[in-house]
Amino acid sequence: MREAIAAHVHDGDTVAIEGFTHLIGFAAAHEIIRQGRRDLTLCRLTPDLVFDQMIAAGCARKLVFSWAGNPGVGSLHAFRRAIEGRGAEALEIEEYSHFGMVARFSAGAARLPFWPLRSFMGTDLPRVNDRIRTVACPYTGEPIATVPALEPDVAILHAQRADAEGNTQVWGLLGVQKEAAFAARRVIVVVEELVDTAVVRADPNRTLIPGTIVSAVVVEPWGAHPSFAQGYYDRDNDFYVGWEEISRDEGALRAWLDEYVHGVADRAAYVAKHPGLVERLSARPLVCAGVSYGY
Amino acid sequence: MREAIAAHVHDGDTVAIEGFTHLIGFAAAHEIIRQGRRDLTLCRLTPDLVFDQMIAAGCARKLVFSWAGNPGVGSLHAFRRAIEGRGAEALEIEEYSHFGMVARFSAGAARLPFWPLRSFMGTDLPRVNDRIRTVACPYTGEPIATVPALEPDVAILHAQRADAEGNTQVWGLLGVQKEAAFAARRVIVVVEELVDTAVVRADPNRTLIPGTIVSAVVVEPWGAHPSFAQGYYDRDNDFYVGWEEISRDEGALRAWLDEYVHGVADRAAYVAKHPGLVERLSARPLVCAGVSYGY
Amino acid sequence: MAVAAARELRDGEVVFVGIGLPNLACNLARATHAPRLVLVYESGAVGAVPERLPVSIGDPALVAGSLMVCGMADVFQLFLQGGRIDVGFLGGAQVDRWGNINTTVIGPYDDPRVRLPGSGGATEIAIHARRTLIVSRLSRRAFPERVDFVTSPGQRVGGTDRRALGMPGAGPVKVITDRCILEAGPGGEMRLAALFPGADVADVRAAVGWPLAVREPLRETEPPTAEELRILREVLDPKGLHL
Amino acid sequence: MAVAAARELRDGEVVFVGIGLPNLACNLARATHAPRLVLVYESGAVGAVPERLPVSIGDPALVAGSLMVCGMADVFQLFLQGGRIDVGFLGGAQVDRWGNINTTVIGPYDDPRVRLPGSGGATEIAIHARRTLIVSRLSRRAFPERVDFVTSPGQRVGGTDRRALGMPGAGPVKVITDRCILEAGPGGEMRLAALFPGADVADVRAAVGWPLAVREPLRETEPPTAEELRILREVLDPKGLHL
Repeated sequence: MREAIAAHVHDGDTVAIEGFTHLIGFAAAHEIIRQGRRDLTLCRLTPDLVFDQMIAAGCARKLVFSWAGNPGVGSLHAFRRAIEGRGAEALEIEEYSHFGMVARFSAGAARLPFWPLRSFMGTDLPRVNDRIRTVACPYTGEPIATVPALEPDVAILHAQRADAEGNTQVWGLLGVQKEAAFAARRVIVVVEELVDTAVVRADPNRTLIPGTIVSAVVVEPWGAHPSFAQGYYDRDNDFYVGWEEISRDEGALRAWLDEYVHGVADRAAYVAKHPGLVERLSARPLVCAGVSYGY
Repeated sequence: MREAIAAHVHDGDTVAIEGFTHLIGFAAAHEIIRQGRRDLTLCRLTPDLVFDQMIAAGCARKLVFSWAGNPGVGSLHAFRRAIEGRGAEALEIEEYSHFGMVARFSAGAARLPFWPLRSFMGTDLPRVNDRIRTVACPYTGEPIATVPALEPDVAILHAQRADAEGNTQVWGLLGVQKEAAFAARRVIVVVEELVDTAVVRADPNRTLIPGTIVSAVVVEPWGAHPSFAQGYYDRDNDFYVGWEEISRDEGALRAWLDEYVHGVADRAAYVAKHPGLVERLSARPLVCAGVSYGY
Repeated sequence: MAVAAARELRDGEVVFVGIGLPNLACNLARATHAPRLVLVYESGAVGAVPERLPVSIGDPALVAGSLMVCGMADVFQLFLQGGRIDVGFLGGAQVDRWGNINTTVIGPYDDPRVRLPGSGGATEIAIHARRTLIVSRLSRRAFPERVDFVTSPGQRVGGTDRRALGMPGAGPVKVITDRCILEAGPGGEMRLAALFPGADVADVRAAVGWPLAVREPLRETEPPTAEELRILREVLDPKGLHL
Repeated sequence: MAVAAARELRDGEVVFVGIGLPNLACNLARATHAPRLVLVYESGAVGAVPERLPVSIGDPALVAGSLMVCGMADVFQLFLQGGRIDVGFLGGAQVDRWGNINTTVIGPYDDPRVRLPGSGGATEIAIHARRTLIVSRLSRRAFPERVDFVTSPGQRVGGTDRRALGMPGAGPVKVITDRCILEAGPGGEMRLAALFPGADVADVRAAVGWPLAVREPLRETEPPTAEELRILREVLDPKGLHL
């Protein structure tokens, strides 16, 4: 992980760490914090705790997003402090709806300069974000909303498994992982498990990201905690709930970063600092039947 | 099948029968021929033998397509006779590239009036098809090609398996089956196997088409012959090769339709008329491992 | 509120579900009069039958045993924009006279008094679902005459009807609160349609930032049945997270 | 031709493959100097390692054991338009002076003498692949000064350079025939770059519909090695379908 982040994430980069509630790349984010990256433009539909931590750590210059809350719990307080101008250094924001962000990644992945969608009419979003525009349909003449392509310098995606070439398989919630990967100039895939290429080839319909577009593969079990990895471990809801109190207080948040991010060398050490984590969250097996690719 | 076609396919309808080389809905096409539907606008990327047969049977008024050949063999002669004006009743055509057709289905599925793509510049296709147009990108100003949405009255899709509600699972080549299904007003799913909903729920990432958009489910083993169904049976290459000679001659083609389409009551009878078919083409099992959905 | 919301759902409908109370309402409806309700979550789980009350819209329990899991591009392009969603649930910090919702900021956007999470999927749910139901506790602060920021458009925005603005869905037909149900009148204005047992018109009027019209006849809602309460308290939300 | 085409491929490249000779060339390259070649088929199979010579681009043998199978929207939007394809193979009934290809009609479009299959994926391969290789047997009929219909644009169309028309890929860099190899010159015109053993300039000129320029020095290609021929004849195409 250390090498992958050092090689592919630079100060000032536009960085997408995707994974919608599922497979959020916390391990990679923590390594970025440890390496002291600055002036990043952070892109995610849901900044979630992962970007709240990076904002608190001072990595972010700008945030591109569509829903900035603590899912099922409440606020992202580091984010709010930065926006509500209470002491924290100001944070530039560029805001869309979820569909708007999905469309931005879709355009980037398809190397189109824009993506059309029926949205935003009647809302105040175009008023505060002039990158939301419209085109006239060449057939009906009606105005259709557009968003510009998002092409991150680097996309970091967590997944269940990949082979050494980066052929990556994901199941359960897929979010916009595929679109973010194809939209980015460089792709870091972080996996729970490294598997032989034969495992990938045995079920090619499960492959979400081809190795041909992957820059680095990092094996990092529990790398998505406190989010979840279907088939590997459950969401750590206690952690999300607990974040409310930690993040409310700048000092407590700094102390948390010192202990759990700066204070550990890597993910293994982070897991070791959470006694009972593995026992508490490890998934019980629920294996589906395979299908036949025979002919 | 008889009831599904009678209920959902009417004279004058726009009909998409999709499945790219894989899972082509021949059984449904033959039932449409038997029921004598007329003036259909037939939509497929690759008309293939399935539309060559429907054209020869007089079902088609218009063809919307992107590659009209006998894959790996040569020409579609009923199609060519209709276009080259050799005796056959004339056929109206609307022609795109594969990407253009994929984009038309994508727009229809997303209920957008158009879809943007970087294509057609420098080609003669826009000259002969005025539905291929351009829009100016609202960010860069550059012209981007567009195609209009395709929203068939009915889409007919062959698949490996579905439950009684029409929750449909497909693996192997996916073509544009999902886009065609969501683009259509009515959807007929024809499957090799009807399975319990529990089978679908055990591996939800395999579901390509949700039952909520399906109008009818038909169980028709071998319904895609002479194309193939991954995990069930192989492509009948001898049939594709043999079609060259049958289709070259109008009389031979009519005789073939009389014997193998009009001359049989249903798919079971069709299969029975091909001795050794099952032995020759049945797939050897090649089952992949399952994945865990546990948490 | 959960009971009133559940009763708005018809069997067989496809519902776009958020977490919390809407989730509770949908599962109550499934357990009572609408067993064939299909729940679609913006995370991509379709036809989920969660074993436990999901804490987030992205909960592994929503995935295991669902009918389909698809990417979010499909959720928004094929299901929502594609017109495949019958009912959408919405909530928010502010709901105004025309059913416009604000989940973005209190105060000016560039210098907000309170920064809220933002749209998420709400903007497109409000625009594309065939009809939407707004669920929100009644209070003067939550029901201003005009929202500070329109995140999710209602029946009229800036004096223009939603159809004239090109929105496919019918928009918010009802607002379900903890004391009453408002519904969109002919002109799109939210008016009082039904009172919960024990609530009265004056209190409701006092909690709303516009001169609230009252539909005649004004209904009184049926109180929750013992069965509805049992399912809510014993099965769906034993911890009382949302009740 | 298969040998000459195979030699144009570099190890590790991502190749968009058609059926027939290109497929043969790619598998020959994989068996010799380019084991890490990644084959992408328009049917959606990525990284296929077919056990048998596929008869169609949609052959179950291309799916089983491939690295990834995706829908065609991904093939065209993410791989081709996304700029993820290094080399594309093209062929056609007519190839002209500028590498424009016709696979649509011979004669007028509305009343064709011969109706050909049409574009398929060729138009976008020609526009988006980083470079393309055209494979076609040499004959006066197949190499006119100007194609009857531009299905797949080459280096110049109607006098305008492909870059000026907004095409991302470099277009056809070489045309591999059964007697020689043409390559795109500085102005984009196809000129003679190499002769196969035994072929001569006069014959080639006679088979081409424009005054064919000759690159100096004119190369002579290395004849196929015994190993290349063995792999083609014994392993890849024992039935001689494409040789």
